[in-house]
Formats: sequence, C-alpha cells, structure tokens
Amino acid sequence: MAEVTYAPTEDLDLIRSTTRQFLEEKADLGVVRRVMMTDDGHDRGLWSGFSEMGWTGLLVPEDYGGAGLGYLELSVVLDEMGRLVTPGPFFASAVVATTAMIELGSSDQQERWLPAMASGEKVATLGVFEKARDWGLEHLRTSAVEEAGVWKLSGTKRYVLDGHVADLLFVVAKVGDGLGVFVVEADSPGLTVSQVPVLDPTRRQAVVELDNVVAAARLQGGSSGLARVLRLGSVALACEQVGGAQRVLESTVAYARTRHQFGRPIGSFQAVKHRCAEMLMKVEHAKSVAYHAARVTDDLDELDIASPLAASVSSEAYLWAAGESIQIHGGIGFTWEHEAHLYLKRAKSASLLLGDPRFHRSLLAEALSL
Amino acid sequence: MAEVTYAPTEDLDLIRSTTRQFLEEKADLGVVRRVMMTDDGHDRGLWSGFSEMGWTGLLVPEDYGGAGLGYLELSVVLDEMGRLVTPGPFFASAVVATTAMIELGSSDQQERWLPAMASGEKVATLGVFEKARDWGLEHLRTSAVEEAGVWKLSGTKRYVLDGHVADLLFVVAKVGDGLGVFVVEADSPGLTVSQVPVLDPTRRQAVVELDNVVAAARLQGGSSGLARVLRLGSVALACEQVGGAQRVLESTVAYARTRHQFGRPIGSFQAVKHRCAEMLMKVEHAKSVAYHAARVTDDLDELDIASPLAASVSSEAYLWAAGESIQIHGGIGFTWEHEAHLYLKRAKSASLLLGDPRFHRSLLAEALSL
Amino acid sequence: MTDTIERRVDTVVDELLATHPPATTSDQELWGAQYDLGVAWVWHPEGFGGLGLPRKYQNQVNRRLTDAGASVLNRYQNLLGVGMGAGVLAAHGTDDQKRRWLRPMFTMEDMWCQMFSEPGAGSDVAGLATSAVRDGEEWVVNGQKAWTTLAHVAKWGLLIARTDPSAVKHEGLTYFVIDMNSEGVDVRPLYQITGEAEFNEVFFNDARVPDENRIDAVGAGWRVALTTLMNERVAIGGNTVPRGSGRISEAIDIWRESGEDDPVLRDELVHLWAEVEAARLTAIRANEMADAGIPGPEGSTGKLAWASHNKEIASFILDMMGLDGTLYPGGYELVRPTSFDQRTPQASFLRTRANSIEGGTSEIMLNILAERVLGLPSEPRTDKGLPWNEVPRG
Amino acid sequence: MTDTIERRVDTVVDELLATHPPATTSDQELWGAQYDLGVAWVWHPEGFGGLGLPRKYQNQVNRRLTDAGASVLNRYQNLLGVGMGAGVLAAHGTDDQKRRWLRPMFTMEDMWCQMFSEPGAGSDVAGLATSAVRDGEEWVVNGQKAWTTLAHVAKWGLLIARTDPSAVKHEGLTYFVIDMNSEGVDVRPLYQITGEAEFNEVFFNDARVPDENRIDAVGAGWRVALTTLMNERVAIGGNTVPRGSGRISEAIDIWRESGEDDPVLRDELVHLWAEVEAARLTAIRANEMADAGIPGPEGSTGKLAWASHNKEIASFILDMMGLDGTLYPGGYELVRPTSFDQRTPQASFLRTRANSIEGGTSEIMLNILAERVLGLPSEPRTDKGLPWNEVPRG
Repeated sequence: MAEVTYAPTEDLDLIRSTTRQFLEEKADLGVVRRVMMTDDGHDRGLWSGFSEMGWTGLLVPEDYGGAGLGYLELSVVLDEMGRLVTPGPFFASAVVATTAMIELGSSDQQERWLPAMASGEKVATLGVFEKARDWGLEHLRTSAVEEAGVWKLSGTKRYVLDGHVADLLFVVAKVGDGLGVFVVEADSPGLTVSQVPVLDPTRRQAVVELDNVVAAARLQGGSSGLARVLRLGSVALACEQVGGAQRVLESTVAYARTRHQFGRPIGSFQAVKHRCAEMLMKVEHAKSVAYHAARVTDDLDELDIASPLAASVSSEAYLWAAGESIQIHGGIGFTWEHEAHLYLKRAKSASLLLGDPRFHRSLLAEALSL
Repeated sequence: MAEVTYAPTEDLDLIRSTTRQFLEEKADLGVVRRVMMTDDGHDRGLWSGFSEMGWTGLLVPEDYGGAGLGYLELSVVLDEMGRLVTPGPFFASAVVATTAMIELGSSDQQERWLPAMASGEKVATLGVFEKARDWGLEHLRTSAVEEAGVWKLSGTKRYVLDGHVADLLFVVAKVGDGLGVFVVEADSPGLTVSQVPVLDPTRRQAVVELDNVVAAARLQGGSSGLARVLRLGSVALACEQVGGAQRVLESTVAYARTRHQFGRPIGSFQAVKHRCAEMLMKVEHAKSVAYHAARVTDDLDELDIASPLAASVSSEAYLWAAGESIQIHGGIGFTWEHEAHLYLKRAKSASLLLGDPRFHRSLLAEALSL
Repeated sequence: MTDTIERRVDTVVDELLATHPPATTSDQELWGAQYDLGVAWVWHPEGFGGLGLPRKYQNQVNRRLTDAGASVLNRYQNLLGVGMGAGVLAAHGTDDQKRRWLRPMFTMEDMWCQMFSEPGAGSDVAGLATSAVRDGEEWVVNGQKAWTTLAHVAKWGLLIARTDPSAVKHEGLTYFVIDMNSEGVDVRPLYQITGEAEFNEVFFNDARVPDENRIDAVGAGWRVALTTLMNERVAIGGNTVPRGSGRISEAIDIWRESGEDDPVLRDELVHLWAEVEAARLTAIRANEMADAGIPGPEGSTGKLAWASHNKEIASFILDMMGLDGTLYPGGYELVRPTSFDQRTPQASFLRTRANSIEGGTSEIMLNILAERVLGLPSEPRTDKGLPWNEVPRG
Repeated sequence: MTDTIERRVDTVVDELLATHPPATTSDQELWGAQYDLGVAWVWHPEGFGGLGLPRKYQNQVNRRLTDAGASVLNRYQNLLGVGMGAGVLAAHGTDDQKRRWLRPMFTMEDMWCQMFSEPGAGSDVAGLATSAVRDGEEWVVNGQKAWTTLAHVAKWGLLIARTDPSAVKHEGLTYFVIDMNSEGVDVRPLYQITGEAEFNEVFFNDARVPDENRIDAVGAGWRVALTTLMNERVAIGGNTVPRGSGRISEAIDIWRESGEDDPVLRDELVHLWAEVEAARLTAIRANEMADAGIPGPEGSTGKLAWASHNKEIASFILDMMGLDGTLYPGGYELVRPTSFDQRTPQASFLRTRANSIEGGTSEIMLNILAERVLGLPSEPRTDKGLPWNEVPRG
C-alpha cells in the first residue's frame, strides 16, 4: 500500500470552505425541507448551482468537460453535503453513475455521455439491485439478449436512486452467466419508471421496469468492474455519512451545553456527557476509515479492504449518533420541526443502500481471507 | 405449558435461609479461598457437611436415600452456592451426574449407585466433551465396543468437571452411529485421570484417558436422553449464575454507596449509578429466565426453550456484571485480595462449560424453529 | 369472603346485562347504567361509579361484560379520562366535582386530555412555566403545553399550572380541570418525525378557569400530578403479555416471510427474542411478587426494557428487510392519524425512537432504579430549595 | 537548517560509536558515553545528557545506535526513570539534582520507580493521603502507595506526598525523590487477579527524605506530577502500530488455527477487527494532524478505544477457544512475573480488565473528552475550594 497522508492540504481546505459556503447559502436546512416535500425531490436551480460549482463534473476528465479530480476531492464535497443532508441526484448521478461510466465506459462512450453528465445537463443513475438483500447480486433476473447487434433488456430494477429524474439509466443485466452494464435512455420504448416513497425523502428511488428495451450501448467489463464501481460508491457514501455524523455531534453537543434541567446544563450530567464523548470517538473513527478509503481508491487490493471497512464503520457510527442525538434532545428531537429526524432517516437509509454493515463485513472477511 | 408460579413458597424460603446460613458459617469466601488453593480443590469436611444438609441427595428419590426433591428446590441451593462461589464437585456430582443417573439409569443401576451418591460417599461426574467447541457432540471419538457382554471404552474425555476426585465416571461414548453413557469406576484398569489447571479454580477439571477400559454398566437412552441431561445441567448452571450475579450486584452497589471520589460517593455519578441500574435490570432478567426454567423441567417442549433461554441470558448477564463490578471498584477490584475476581472467573468459565451463549441461542432457534 | 364479593359483583353485572342487553343497548346507555350500578370503577365509593370494592374485581366485571358482547372501549378511547382523570378526581376531587365529571367521562359524552408536559418535554418539573393567576373567582392561564394526546377532541383537560413562581419548583403548582372549548385555549397539531400528529400543542392566552375547577389545594398540583404520572408509567411495560407477542412477533413474521437463513441475522433475532422473553418473564414474576406483597424493581425495569427493546427490534427489522427498509410505503403526510395499529415497520422504526423519552426518559428511569431501588445517592442538586423563578432554565 | 542538525547529530553518534564500539563496549559504559556526548536526551541542555536540540532528533540517534548493534533497552527497562523521571527532573529539577541523578539513571546503575497512586487507586487527587512533615532539613514520610512498578528493584522513587492537609487538595502536595533503600520504606508485592505481582505496595513509616531531594517548590507537587501523568497517558494508546498487530492479531491467529468457520463468530471477529483498525487509523491521522499543528481529541480517544477493544477481544478469544477458554495453563501462582510477553489468552482475559482502570479510568477519559474537547460543562463540584482534610473520603 502506498504512503497515505491524512492532513488536509490547502487545496482540500479550499474545496471544503467553498463547498460549505455555497451549501449554507443556497441549500441550508430550510431549502432541504422545501425540496424534500416536492414531488420529485429534485431542485433544478440547485442542480445547476452544483454544475456551476463544477461538482457535477468533479470526477469527469477535463477532456470531457469535467474538473478531472478524484475521490479525494470528492470526499470533501460529499462530507459537506452529508452535513446538510443535501437532497437530489448528486450521489446517484455525479458519483455512482459517473464512476460507472469512467470505470466501465469506452472512450467513445465516455465522449458521448460524460460531457452532458459533467455539465449536469443529463442526470444519470445506476440500476443494479432487484431483491431486498441481494447486495451481492447473486439473484438478478433482469437479462439482456443481443439481437442483430442490438441489446434488448427485460426485467425490473428496484431501489434505483433518483431513477424518476434520470435521463440516462445504466442498467445491470444478466448476459448468459455473467453480468453486463447497459446504457438506457430514459425515453426508450418499453421503459417504465415509477417513483416509490422512501424513508429518506432527501434521496429518492424509483422502480424501473424494462420490457424488451433497446439499450443505447453496453459498457465494458462485467461483475468485477461492477464490483469496483460499488466499492467506490460505498467509499463515497461513507464520506457523506461522516459529514452527517459530524453535524449530529455538533448539534447534540451544542444542545447539551445550553439546555438546562434540574438547574444544570444537561451536558454536565454524565449520562449525557459520556454519550457525547462516545459520539465524538465513534465519529472520529468513522472519519478515519472514510478518509482513508477515499485516499486509496487507486490501490485495488487496499480498496477491497478499505471500502467495506469504511462502509460498515461509518454506517454504524452515523446511525448510532443520529439515534442518540434524538434521545439527548428529548421530545423536541422527535418533532418534525427539529432537524434531528432528517439525519436519522438519512443514516438508516444510507446504512442499507449499498449493503448493511453485516454485508460489508462479509466482504471484509473475504478481503482478509477470514 | 402448565401454570407456573414464581413467588417463593414458605418451603423454598426455608431452604434458602438454611442454605445461606450454612454456607456463610461453613463456606464463606475465606474458606473458598483456602479450598481454591488446595491441590484438588475438594474439601471433604465441607462435602460431608453438604451431605448432612441433604444436598448431595437432594435430587435422589427417597427410596435411594435421597430427599426426593426436584429442580425447583435445587435451584435455591444452587442460587446460594453461586452467591458464594462454593468450591468442589457439588455441581458435577450432585447435579449433573445425579441427573444423568436419574434420567438414564435403570432401577437396578439407580439402586446400585444412587445411595452412595446421595450420601456423598461416592463422587460422580459426567465425561462428555472432547473438543473445545463441540457442545453439540458432533465430533466425539471415544468409542465403546461390546465384547462377550462387557463394554470396553477407548478414547479421551476432556473438560471433565472434578474428574480427578470422582469415584464414578459416567462416560459418553460412540456406539456405532449413536451415543451411549457408561458407568466407569475410578479404579478401573486402563483409566488415567489427570487434573488440568483451570480459569475458575473453584471448579476443577480433569482429562480422562480410557484405554480399553471395562465399563461397569451402560445406562439407558442415547443422544436424546443425554441432550435432556445437558439441558437440565444448563438450567442448574443458570440458577447458580444468577446467585453469583446477585452477589456481584450487591457488593458493587455497596461499594458505590460508600466509596468517595471528588467529595461524593461514586454511586452519585451517573456513569456509575446508571451502570448499577442496568446491572439490576440484567440480574432481574437473568433471575426470571433461570427461575422459570427451574419450574418447567418436567415439560419437555418448554424445557427445550427455557433451558437455552436461561443459559444464554444468565451467562451474558453474569459475565457483564462481574466485569463491570471490577470497573466500578477500580484498582482494588483488580487485586487478588478482593473478591471480584472470584466472580469474574466463575462467570466466564460458566458461560462456556455447557455451551457459550451463541450455542444456546442456536438451540433456542431450533426450539423456536427460526 | 372473596367469594361473597365475587358473587355480589356477579349479581350487579347480571342486573346490568338483564336491564341493558348489549345487543339492543347503545354503548353510551350501557356505560351510563354501568356507572349508576357502581361497576364502572368498582373501587370508587358508591354513587361515584363504584361499590367501594378492591380494585381487582374490576377485571371480573370487564371480563363478564366483554363475554356478554358489551363494549369496554371507553377505557381505551377515553383513556386519559377513564384511565387517569378518574383516578385523580377520585383521590383529590370534591364530591361536586366527581358528580359533575365522572359519569359523562365514563359514558364518553365528554372526552378528556391531560396537559402536563411543555415544549422541550423536560424531565424536570422546573420546565413547567404555564402560569395561572388568580382573578377573583377565576384563574387566568397563560403558557403552552405539548405532547397532549386527544386535546383536539377533548371537552375537558387536566391542567397543571404554576400559581406561585416564587415557591420552590414543586410547590408552586396547582391542578385544574379546564374546559377545552373556552376562550383563549388554542389546540394545534404537533407533528412528529413520522409526519403524524399523534399529539397536540395547546396554547393558553388569558384562558379563564373558574376556581371551582381547581383540584385539591392551591400549591398541591405536584402531589396531584404524581397520581397520574404513576399510573402512566405502570401502564407502560408493566403489563404482562403472551410470549412472543408485540414487536418481536413482527420481527419473527418478517424473518419467516423473507425466507432468510443468514446465521448472523438469526443469532441477532434469537438474541432479541431472548431479551424480550426475559423482560416478559420478569414482568410476570414481579406482578406475582407484588400480589404476594413482595415489592420489586419491575415497575421501572419494565419501562426501560420495553423502550430499548422496541428501538432495537424496530431497527433490526429494517435491516432484515434490507433495501425494502429504505422505502416508506404511503410516504410522509402531515396529518392527524386516525389509528396507529397499522404502522409500517419503517414508520415504527421512527416512532419507537420516542419510547425512551415519553412517559419518563430512560435516563430518569435509571435514576429512579438506582436511587429508589438500589438506594444509591442522588446527584448534588444545585437547584435545591431555589425559588422556581431563580432556577436556571432553557 | 534541519540538515545541519541531522549532520551534527550524525557526527556525534559517529564519534560515540567510534570511541565505544558496541561489540566491545559494555552497555553501561556505552550509555555513559552517550550521556556525556549529549545524545541520551538530545532535547536536554548540554551537560545534562543533551544538546538542546528538538526532541525528534532522538529517534535518529536511537535508530543509528540500534543499527550499529548498540542497546537502547535502558529506555524500556528503566522506563520510569529514563522515560518519565528524566522529564520531571529536566523540567523541575535543580542543576545539582540533574547532575546527581540523570547519568546513573541513564546508565541503569540506578533504577527508578514512580509512587503516585494509593490504595483504591482513585481517580481523585484527594485520594492522596501519604504525608510528608518537615523536620529541620528533612521531611518525614508516612503512608502507603500502590500500583508502583519496579519499586522492588528501584534505587530512587518519584514520590508525591501531602505536605499541607489544610490546603485545597491540589495545592497541598509536594514532589520528592526518595531513596528506596532508606529506613522506613517497605516494598511489598501487590498480587493481582492473575496471581502475578506486576505492581508493588510501598509503605512509609517515618521514612526520611532530605529537603535537597524535594523537586520544585513546596506545594508544587501536583504541577510536577502532571508532567509525568501526561507522558503516561500519551504513552498508552496514542502510538501508531502496523495494521492487524496487537491483540487482534492473536484473535485472528486463533481463529485460523481453530479452523472455525462459524459465521456468527466470523462476523464478530471482523467487527472487532474493523473497530481496531478504525482506532488505528484514527491514531495515525491524529499524529499527522498534530504534526501539521492541528490538535485533535485523539490522545484520549486512543486510550479509551485501546482499553475497551483489549477487553472485548480478550474475552472474545476465550469464546473462540470454547472449553479451552475454561482452562488456565500454568495455573495460578502468587509470584513476581519476570516477563509479560507470553501471557496465555486466559491470563490476558484477566489482565485486560485493568486496561480501563490503569493510566486514567475510562470514566475519567470520557470526562476529559467531553469537557476539554467538546467543551461540555463539568459536574457541580461539592469539594471545590474545600481544605483537603475536610473533603469526604473513603
């Protein structure tokens, strides 16, 4: 494993400060609540703001109109977005789908689709899961058959992040015994996309039904390439989770400092004080694994360890912190008006989206050959 | 399931008070420490005291010189013995081996051996386990072959409770595909019994090697009968565990009330106070499952649930309590002089003797067909 | 002795059922007659819905009525009245007050609510800032209450208000019954993290309560309130249920439906089942001990265990559901729910977060266990003896 | 700049190795020369074993000496002297004291021990009751210390004693260096739950210390002691180790040897591995941040995590070992152990229980994290400003 450094560079600090400033101005929790209650949970104004900031193209090579940056820089943006439970298809499109195209797309395919994705003009998403606990993709049924040089897809993809606002769907389908990833345009005949209500209303999902849909292209690489895309997605999600966890810690500590009971700030009671300290420790641990993973994405072997490590540790830390935050806030933390539930919903949902902690630990066991 | 009542009867209260009085007079922790440091960990004087109290024959039918009582009464005696980590072969002989003979022995066999066991004249033990995590007895190798009407045993039994002081060994051996339980006299040719040092010096173990040893008899029943004996043994152990856990709770709370730090009793700090309250809750839960199990031993189906339930819950509660007790006591609780370690060693050892909590939960899952 | 009482109760119930056959009698009519015959709350004095009998005989009454097809829903649908308010009135009310309120409460002509908590839903009585100022034969109420169920349908509200800010915090409180329809009482839904408004906020803006609606003495409010609080906590957790019922049964159903056989999930599921069963047996044992006159710690352990088990199981259920756990069937709507029986597992995951806060936070429950049961010393109290208006709050 | 220093250090080490070839020089001789040349503690002033250079250059020295086959064991075998005592003397000692004690300390002619804790090993300084009463040019010491390592072999002991019982608890303390062989100093083994006596109890019965052995001013003892305490806590947990080393590696070895493939155990093992790795990466990250001048909470989280992980893993290892976990190879013997490297898993299970007590209990560490890092308010202090002899103790 190559030498890794964790101390933030000036560049990263700059990305963080500009990201935080933009989000606090344009996407504070008031905005989040508004977008959260809209039909499709996608605010085009905000989205074009992301594009102007260069985030939609952050990972995209400069040749295709992107910033040509990597997961290290991305991790900082996601950290800040997690902090404010930023709504919309950023994770689905600018992270997962973009990563898929970069990892699996031919140069022609990248040239054809990446520019529009980088500019934010087209929203893309990856349609991969079908069964509720089949994160290992062992029971996929959606299949692709080649007829006269064109691939036709049939099946049903569930849990497709922001599929209802996607212009491009990258659909995983069985090809014989293997898997393939296919590009499907949202307006293709035979394609039915229906949004489904979700626990975390800041990150929507759709069910995608394909009835003999003609794919615009097949990306390269099968299961292993796809696995790498999912590993990278998990790293990105972990970075987002630690941002949320850090915010939960800060708001909880702030409340514990000021809220009085029995004539004392509740933070002076060890029941609260020690839980805040444990929260700090868990959040620090989560940051460490997430930041580490974001720094080793080019090291295939290390990524196989770092990704599930980050995913399992960050998921548990965030969910625990979000839950304890409500407990420490008491009744007020249980109200719709308070911000606490936004983080609880994000934390629980994120802990399941790409695999629950047990699944990630099973990947880790494999990587460590335990 | 038959109606069960938990409120102690006058009889049970009487058994408890006489047991506690006897043990506090004849086997307080000073005595326990002395016996604990002897070579064989078995104090004959104490043993004959148990016999005079009628405990060695508590489970034995009156026809065979016993008290003819059941697990309900036994549970109270074990509760009190657990409270003072009573050393010696009581559990091995008067509980497990006696239960085996009562459950599996023919009337002739019972008539032949139970009286001496009831009087305490003969110490017996069950030799069942061989591999470290084979609580399910799936990999036993010790075998029995019948030659001219006599059974001969060969193999090695490990983790045999108090085997080094036993006059009678009830040895579990393979008979073809099944299992049989055989009575072996300690002085049989070809038998080698060697004590091995153990984590809990108040309950010793021996390795028993059998080289073509002639068995004095074969008890009835195979795997299923043996399984029932082990279920009952687990119930008994759970009752002993809750006695220890209750004592740990009491000594910890007493210390937290009197020990001062920062000008206050440490029990006034929520870090300590809340842990004591959790200890109370866990101990109460452990009592409930253990007392319940001791009351349903005649209900075969319910026992299959109640026994592993009691074993898993009591084991975890006792071990947790014993550990936290040392933490709350601080440095003094880490010294040899303090009683805390006696309970930690008993708790950890007991949580493994007849199956760890995971094993018992797997039995529970079967019983609940989960 | 017992038998004579049982027979007496049976006779009364026989009469009730004979004169008001459930099949042909409206619930309200039947409940009225039940009250008049003294089998509404058998332990109340005669004339106030009771016969002055031991409390336990009420179970006999309810069992017989249920068997006869009569409704006992008033005990649940008007819980804060029939379940709690009645207790307060019986213990602290004047005969006039009992005469005025108990019967229509029992017949559900009048719904009741309880207004105790205030925003921030504190564990500390010092949090109670709603004031009542005497004005001749009336009291003028100002302030805000929170977490009040049924306030939007209630005719009467049990209200605790601060009548003497200069007294120490427990002593300056007085207990009232307020007409929820009176001027200056504004009930608004309080939306919770599920989007439902199970509770209300109630705002008092110069609302007036006649002094005759005061329960017990001025300044006796805390003592009166304890009567309800205690009933509330015992109500949660303490009651005994059949094995494997409640939330753990949902978990087991979902496990079986899913056809899962992951050993790690199984071990966690069985672990939860075992803990729930241990708590259940503890409740049964404690009730028995209580009947045998041996008081135990169960009251508090039950609520504690119930809260943490509910939270753990609800979260574990979503894990078992995997990606289905990230869905939210029905979506979020800011509404006053009509029923809570059919919550989805996802909604339950959210709702259960409050279990360790409502009816006494788990932290308070641990304090109670440690101090009252184990006799551990209490925290040093910085606010002891301070006049309420000098206690730091916020 | 840095380079010049590095070169200067190299030149000195070259000279040391040239004049005292490790192959043919006794450790003690070499250490003496190392001290005289100022590369014992490079950050000490010249003449006191140092060259007045930044601390980090010591690593360069040690690396080069190790490479050349010279021993640096004095840093470990005389840890409480070379590691802690030297720091105290450097920061608070007089030149005479440094001259007198530093060299023989470094050469291991004199072993050192530290006597801070007292029976009950409290977290509260008020627990320190050992007294020192002035008598002319001497101090008369009475009392008892506990948990002192190496006291039975030490020539000198760092001692904190109470010289003014009427001062508030932190202020009445004074720091001394006491000759462990002097009259009235009695060292006895303190047996722990493994039967080993890793530590000692030290009894003082009118033991006398010349005033010239006093470190810093009368009443400055607490400030001086902090110097050692801080070094101690940073020493534990904070240091960075290779992935999968330490106790978790034992667990993994045992898992592999056992050939176990139980999925439940595997998930728990991986869970522990992940938590340990997260703590390890946190330590690395924190050190980097510290180097980059960004202070972090790691100091305390490291010790906390280290303690709880050690305990969990040690207990889990016995579970993996099943019935072998109930054995205790070697048995219990009340002895002074010679080495701790080869503890059995069962002995480690017992020994690790102290990890969350020694060097600052986990409760204290949580307080520190919450108050110093998160800025949460401290507990109300009932003993604040009280003269020590009026603080409730016991």
